[in-house]
Amino acid sequence: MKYIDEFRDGTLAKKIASAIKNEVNPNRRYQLMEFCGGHTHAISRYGIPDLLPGNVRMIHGPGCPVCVLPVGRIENAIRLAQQPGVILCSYGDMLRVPTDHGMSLLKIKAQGADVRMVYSSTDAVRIAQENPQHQVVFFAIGFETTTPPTAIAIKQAQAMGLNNFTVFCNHVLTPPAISHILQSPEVRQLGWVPLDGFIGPAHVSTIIGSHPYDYFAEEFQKPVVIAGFEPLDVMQAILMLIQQINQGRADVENEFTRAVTREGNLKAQYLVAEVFELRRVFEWRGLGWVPYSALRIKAAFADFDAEKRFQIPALSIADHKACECGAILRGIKQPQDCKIFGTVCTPDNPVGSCMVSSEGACAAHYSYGRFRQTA
Amino acid sequence: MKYIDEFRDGTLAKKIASAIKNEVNPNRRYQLMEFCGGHTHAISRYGIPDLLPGNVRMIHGPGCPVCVLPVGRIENAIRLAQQPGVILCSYGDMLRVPTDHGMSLLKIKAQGADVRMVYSSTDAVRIAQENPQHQVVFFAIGFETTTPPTAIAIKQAQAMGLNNFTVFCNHVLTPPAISHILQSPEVRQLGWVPLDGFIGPAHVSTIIGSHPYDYFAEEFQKPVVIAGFEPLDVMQAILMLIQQINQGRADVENEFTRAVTREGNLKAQYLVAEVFELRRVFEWRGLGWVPYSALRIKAAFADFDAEKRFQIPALSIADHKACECGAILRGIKQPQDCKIFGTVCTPDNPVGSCMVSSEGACAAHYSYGRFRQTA
Amino acid sequence: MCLAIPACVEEIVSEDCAIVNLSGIRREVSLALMENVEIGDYVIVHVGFALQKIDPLEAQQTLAMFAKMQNEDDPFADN
Amino acid sequence: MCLAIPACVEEIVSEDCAIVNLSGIRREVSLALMENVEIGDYVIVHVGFALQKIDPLEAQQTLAMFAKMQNEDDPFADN
Amino acid sequence: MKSTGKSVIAGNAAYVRPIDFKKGRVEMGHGGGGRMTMQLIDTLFLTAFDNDILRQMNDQACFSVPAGRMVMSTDSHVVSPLFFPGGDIGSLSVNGTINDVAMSGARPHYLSASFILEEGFPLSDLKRIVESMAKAAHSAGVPIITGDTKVVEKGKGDGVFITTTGVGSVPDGIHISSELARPGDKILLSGTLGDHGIAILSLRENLTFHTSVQSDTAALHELVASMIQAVPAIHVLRDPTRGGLATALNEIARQSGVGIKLREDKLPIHEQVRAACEFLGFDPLYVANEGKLIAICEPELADKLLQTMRASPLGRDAAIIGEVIADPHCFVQMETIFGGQRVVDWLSGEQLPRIC
Amino acid sequence: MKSTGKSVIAGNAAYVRPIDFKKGRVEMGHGGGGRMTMQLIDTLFLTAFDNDILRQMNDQACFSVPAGRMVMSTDSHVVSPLFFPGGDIGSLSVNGTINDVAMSGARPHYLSASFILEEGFPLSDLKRIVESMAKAAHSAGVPIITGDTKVVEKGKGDGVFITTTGVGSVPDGIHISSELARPGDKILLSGTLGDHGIAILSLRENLTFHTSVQSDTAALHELVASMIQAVPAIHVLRDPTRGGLATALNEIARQSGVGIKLREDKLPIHEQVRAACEFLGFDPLYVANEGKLIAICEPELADKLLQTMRASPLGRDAAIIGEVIADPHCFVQMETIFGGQRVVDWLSGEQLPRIC
Ligand code: SF4
Ligand code: SF4
Ligand SMILES: [Mg+2]
Ligand SMILES: [Mg+2]
Ligand SMILES: [Mg+2]
Ligand SMILES: [Mg+2]
Ligand SMILES: [Mg+2]
Ligand SMILES: [Mg+2]
Ligand SMILES: [Mg+2]
Ligand SMILES: [Mg+2]
Ligand SMILES: [Mg+2]
Ligand SMILES: [Mg+2]
Repeated sequence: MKYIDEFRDGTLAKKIASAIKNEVNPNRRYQLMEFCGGHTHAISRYGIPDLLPGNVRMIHGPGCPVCVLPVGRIENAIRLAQQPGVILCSYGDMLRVPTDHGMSLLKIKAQGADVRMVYSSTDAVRIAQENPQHQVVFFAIGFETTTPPTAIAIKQAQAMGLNNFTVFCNHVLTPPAISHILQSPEVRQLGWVPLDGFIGPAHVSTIIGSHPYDYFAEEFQKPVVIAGFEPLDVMQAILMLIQQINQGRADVENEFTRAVTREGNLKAQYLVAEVFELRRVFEWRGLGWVPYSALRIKAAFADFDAEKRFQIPALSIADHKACECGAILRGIKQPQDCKIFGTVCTPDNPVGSCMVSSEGACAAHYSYGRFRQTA
Repeated sequence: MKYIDEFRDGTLAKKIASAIKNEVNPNRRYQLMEFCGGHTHAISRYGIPDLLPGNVRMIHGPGCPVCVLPVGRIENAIRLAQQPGVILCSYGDMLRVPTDHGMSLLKIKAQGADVRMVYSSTDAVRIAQENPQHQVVFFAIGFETTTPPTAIAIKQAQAMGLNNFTVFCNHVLTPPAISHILQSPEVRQLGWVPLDGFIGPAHVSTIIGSHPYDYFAEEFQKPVVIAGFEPLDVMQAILMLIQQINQGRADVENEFTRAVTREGNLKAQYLVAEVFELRRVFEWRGLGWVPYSALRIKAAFADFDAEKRFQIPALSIADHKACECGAILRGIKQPQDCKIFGTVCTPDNPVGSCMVSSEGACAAHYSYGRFRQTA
Repeated sequence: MCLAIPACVEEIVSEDCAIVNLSGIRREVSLALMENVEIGDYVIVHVGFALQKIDPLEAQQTLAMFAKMQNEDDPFADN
Repeated sequence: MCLAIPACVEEIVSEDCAIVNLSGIRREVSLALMENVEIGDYVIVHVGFALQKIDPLEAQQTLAMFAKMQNEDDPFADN
Repeated sequence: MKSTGKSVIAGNAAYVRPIDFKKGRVEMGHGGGGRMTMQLIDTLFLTAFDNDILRQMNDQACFSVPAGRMVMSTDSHVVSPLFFPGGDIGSLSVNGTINDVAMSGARPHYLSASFILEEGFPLSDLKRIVESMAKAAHSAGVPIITGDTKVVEKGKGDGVFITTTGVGSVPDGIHISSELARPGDKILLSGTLGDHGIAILSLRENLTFHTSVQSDTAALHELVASMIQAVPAIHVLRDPTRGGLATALNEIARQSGVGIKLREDKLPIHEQVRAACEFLGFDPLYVANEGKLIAICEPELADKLLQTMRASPLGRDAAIIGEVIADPHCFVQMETIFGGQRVVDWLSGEQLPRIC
Repeated sequence: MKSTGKSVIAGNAAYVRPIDFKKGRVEMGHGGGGRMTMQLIDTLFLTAFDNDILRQMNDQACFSVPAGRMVMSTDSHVVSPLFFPGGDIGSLSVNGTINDVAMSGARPHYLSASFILEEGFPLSDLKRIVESMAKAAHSAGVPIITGDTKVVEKGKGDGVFITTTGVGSVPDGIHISSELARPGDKILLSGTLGDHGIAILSLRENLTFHTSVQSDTAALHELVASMIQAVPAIHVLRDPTRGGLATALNEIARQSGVGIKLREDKLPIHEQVRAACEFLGFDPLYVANEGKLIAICEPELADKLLQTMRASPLGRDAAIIGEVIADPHCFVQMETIFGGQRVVDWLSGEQLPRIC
């Protein structure tokens, strides 16, 4: 697999690991956050922690759109799907995510709701075409990467004159979430930001480009390295971050130059700007309310907005009391610090956002790294 | 089972059999037609032929509404049921009846058509109520016995204001069919009517009473005995017919006095007259076109007439060339005289009307009496 | 043809509806085609409708007619 | 997050549609978010859409950077 | 092969939330093979069916057998409704296969059970069914030693289908087979006809009638054991299930190349079954039984066999219902209560309720 | 018990119109037990599966066994689509159960097959499936000796479900069970991972991708026979079917109370399977196989076993993929191609295609 296998070479990994080992200052800690679930996945999947010196710690960020979707929005989707005549379409990842009372799209499907897994936003448009007597709602989730395809679907439906297709929009934005973590009261309470640098998103950045990260580097004086999702990319980004930290720099660097430019994909950006606009504030599971962190459908496309057609109520459902996701996402705590980790909260029955998908910090630890704790 | 078991007493049967034996004139033949499938059933089911003298022969008449329904009407029903959105309801008996190309309601149900078996006409009305988005068609068949319940269903649907319920009316009448047999060219060609007497319908007569049979007795000088469907009723009717024949009488007698009066059920008759009117002519499978032998829905109830709503075409599909049903129904031939009896034409794959239900002459012989032929 | 069974009216549920009993099998039937049905009557039931009452006297007479034959006939004659 | 895979454009079906190939697995992808895609290009595919082309030169340079480390580092130092 | 005795999720499976057997429903994941499947097997199937062989938890069960003849029989159970007077699909699936094994004269030893569950099926119903199976297997003394669970999407199943397979061993000297009926043999029936079919039909939509008839579902292997002890030379045993007595006898006639003559007046039938058949236009000869058997033996042994059957509670109403005759056409005939004759033919398609 | 050799409708069944296997469809009557059922069994199942024991046509099959240990295994097959590259539900249902029997070291002797057909299912497809089963059973030398056919109403099934049950006997001295893995043992895999699962997925609606990967469905009993001949002391055999290698190893770890350490670089995986998994967000460790086996034995015997496996066409790509370790938590771990470690956990629910 070209452009994949070369970036998974175990021999090269050991070389970069040596370089990291040579580079680290044994007298300090390096707390590096990978924002994206994709990076978390690579780190867990390839056992990267075992290749890092003990004083380099990876903090798993909130970059999994399924994990951060607030329970109230899932509850909304469930109620939508339970309306007679509604076909609710969503990506496979969403189907299993439970609400606070253990419901999920998969469970209501088992009870008879018409919930369909799609692989692409345009599959949902096709389903609407094929089922003119049903209301087809596309439960759209995802970061900047996944938003342009939703825009395309809405424009397709408009072009076709479909009056039975709407989108329940839950697209969220990466940069405001990173800002929010850095500015959070918890972090401020500690008096220091426990994060020394960021690995920036890979595929999000193919769309938005590298320039939006300049702000963090400047404002918070934290280095950012945009990196691909292959494990060598991650290793290299870690090395580059440690180098910046050691040199006292706080620049935005791009390891993923093979796919990320400074400007990103302008065609996609225009499309998104045409169809969507910023929400003033949006709730993130684990982070709470984050200003200007999500998109909604513009008035010009209101006919395709499920929130308008179905008058979806705002539901805010509090996280579980014991859940430590907020602190974990900010690098203050680790999964095993949570009282219910691995007992009440497991991948089969996730309680908090970090356990929802295998890219969440708690789930990754449970599914891939748990043996380290017991060993 | 009161009023049932007493009329199935084997000991009494032997007594009546003796009486018949004593009564018959050994020098002549007695060819008696039971018009009704109910009588045919009793005769076959209880092995009555074994209790009769050799010169008393029972001719099985066309009195099974399923058997006599022309193939074109079944084809109509099949096409109706295959229309999207249509639910076709019918009695269990109808489901298996094949068309000339081997289709049946059961087979198209297997292919996905929504065909429902009902036990009562009012079940079809309930199904229409429960499925407002579907057109529910009740495929109504039957003689005078089954017609009043259809009238009730139409009046119920009218009272409820149902606009998705219609009846595909195929109700037929007994007396014109009997006349037709007696007047048929085949019979006239022979120069003699090969029928010496009739056993008159049991349950048809509970509705229409005994008086409609007076005509035959007078016009054709053939005795008629209205008899119940239990085997002792049949035995007794046979005895009564033989007595009339021997005495040269041609009266209408009533063996089924416990349920049949001269007038019949007037309430039911009024209902039928309110909802239905005579068709000028109607096709009977095995008999051909029989004048004034069937009912259609009156204009006042046109909203409930499937023939109107769905513009059902008249289809006349010829019987199989080899089929001898016409001659069998007139007493001229016997099932085993048909070249394809028991080989091409069997109860599993009926070709002619007499093989369609177990009450048909050929099916009764195949299913109940065949051993006599091979023994 | 016209499968119909005599059953005993056990309960009148409404003007047009009764419960009949046949040897322990109980079913709802419509009385829409009948008049003056009472509990204890036997009615002939077809496709869920009562068609006609059974006249117990007539039934008895018919059975008596069958029984009469026993006397007219030599029971050993046909064996 | 944002599962996306580089695959080679094998066939351009229409303005907005291409067939890509990843080690023998062939799929249709939408080109609606792309411009100037040509056969032989590698594109990053996400939910059935091509998001961005892979720059082969940049890829080569990144790999070269990894390889360089080999030289800087004593391969036996970390064992 | 010793059992480890483990029957709860141990080791690396860690904590999982207990299955909600009150309100929970079958999900696709219960058939996915992962932790959910394991949990369902552990907490439901293993717990209910518990025995040493099952606890091996391999994909196959291992047991010791003596040399000799074994039999194997399988049946899929698709009954609707799943719960009915006198039983449910669970007890039916156990008894049905035990009986098919026993009809060779074999002593049934073990059962396998394979479940096809429809997504959305209430776990409470599943639990009830599994416990009913466990009870039936336990009271029959025939353990369920291996099994399988699959889940199909909603709308692609019907709640639950259960396929059971049984193995058993035939005692030395016993040769029972449907091809061994010989002219002159007597035909015995262990009890009343049609109870199961009528109990099921009484619950069908549109046909609702009230009856106190219960399904006769029962395991007949003990009855069979007593019968072959008394009369080892039984020629044929067969349980007249789907298609009823008529079908079973036609099969026997065909296989043995003989005719059969029944006596209608000897047929044991519940009054309510007869009445229900009158209402529906059914012939009780074709209605299903689930706890009855047909036995065929030489005439000299028939009375002894009858007495043995009657001595058992499951053969209380046993009767000699007819005899085997020579007939190249292999007709099953019946002498009616009138003394007339009729054919009792193969069923055409399914029996459907008739109005005429 | 000798066979009468009859395989066409004889005797009183008389003439029936031949079944239309071109355009015909399954009807309820095919499951009614009457003449239609008999005709379907005669002209399709008996003809395709033809063997002496089946031809007994009793509700059970009788065969002779030597004294010893027998195994029994059952599986319901509900695969969708029914036909896929490399096989179909028919061959799958035969091979799958043969394999489960063989995983005890047993030689499979006989199969039963029970069909649940959906009303309206094309008889041409049924015929194709049955003939595929017959071919698979014949080439494996494991006859189908008894069966059952049920028909469910349209919308209450999914074309056809097939439950097969197999019996076999374990050679003396062979003791293979999933609880016998011991620390230090080597873990062998007979070939590439995930071929079956990916072949199936490639046909699923919405996921359509083109691949030349075929299902690996195959009967492994001959491979097993050669393996136990070479290394009678094999500890564990298991076929990693539903839930894939990860699930099978977790089960073994749990049952044996041990840990397992895999070497990612040793895992044989087809390039296209890897690529399809990348597209779908799947982990090939959890993808189903239908013609692969895991073997576990003492380290000293591993090379001999590997050579034996590689000598067989079905073990051509065999590899030693890891070893058993002591671990009270029964973790399955993997050393990645990076040299890092990860847990290979139980699957949560089903694997679903991911976008993130
Ligand atoms: S273990 Fe669960 S509840 Fe605890 S912090 Fe992690 S996700 Fe939140
Ligand atoms: S056997 Fe068939 S074709 Fe011949 S007369 Fe009878 S019904 Fe007609
Ligand atoms: Mg069986
Ligand atoms: Mg059975
Ligand atoms: Mg299994
Ligand atoms: Mg269903
Ligand atoms: Mg049986
Ligand atoms: Mg199995
Ligand atoms: Mg298996
Ligand atoms: Mg069976
Ligand atoms: Mg279906
Ligand atoms: Mg297995």
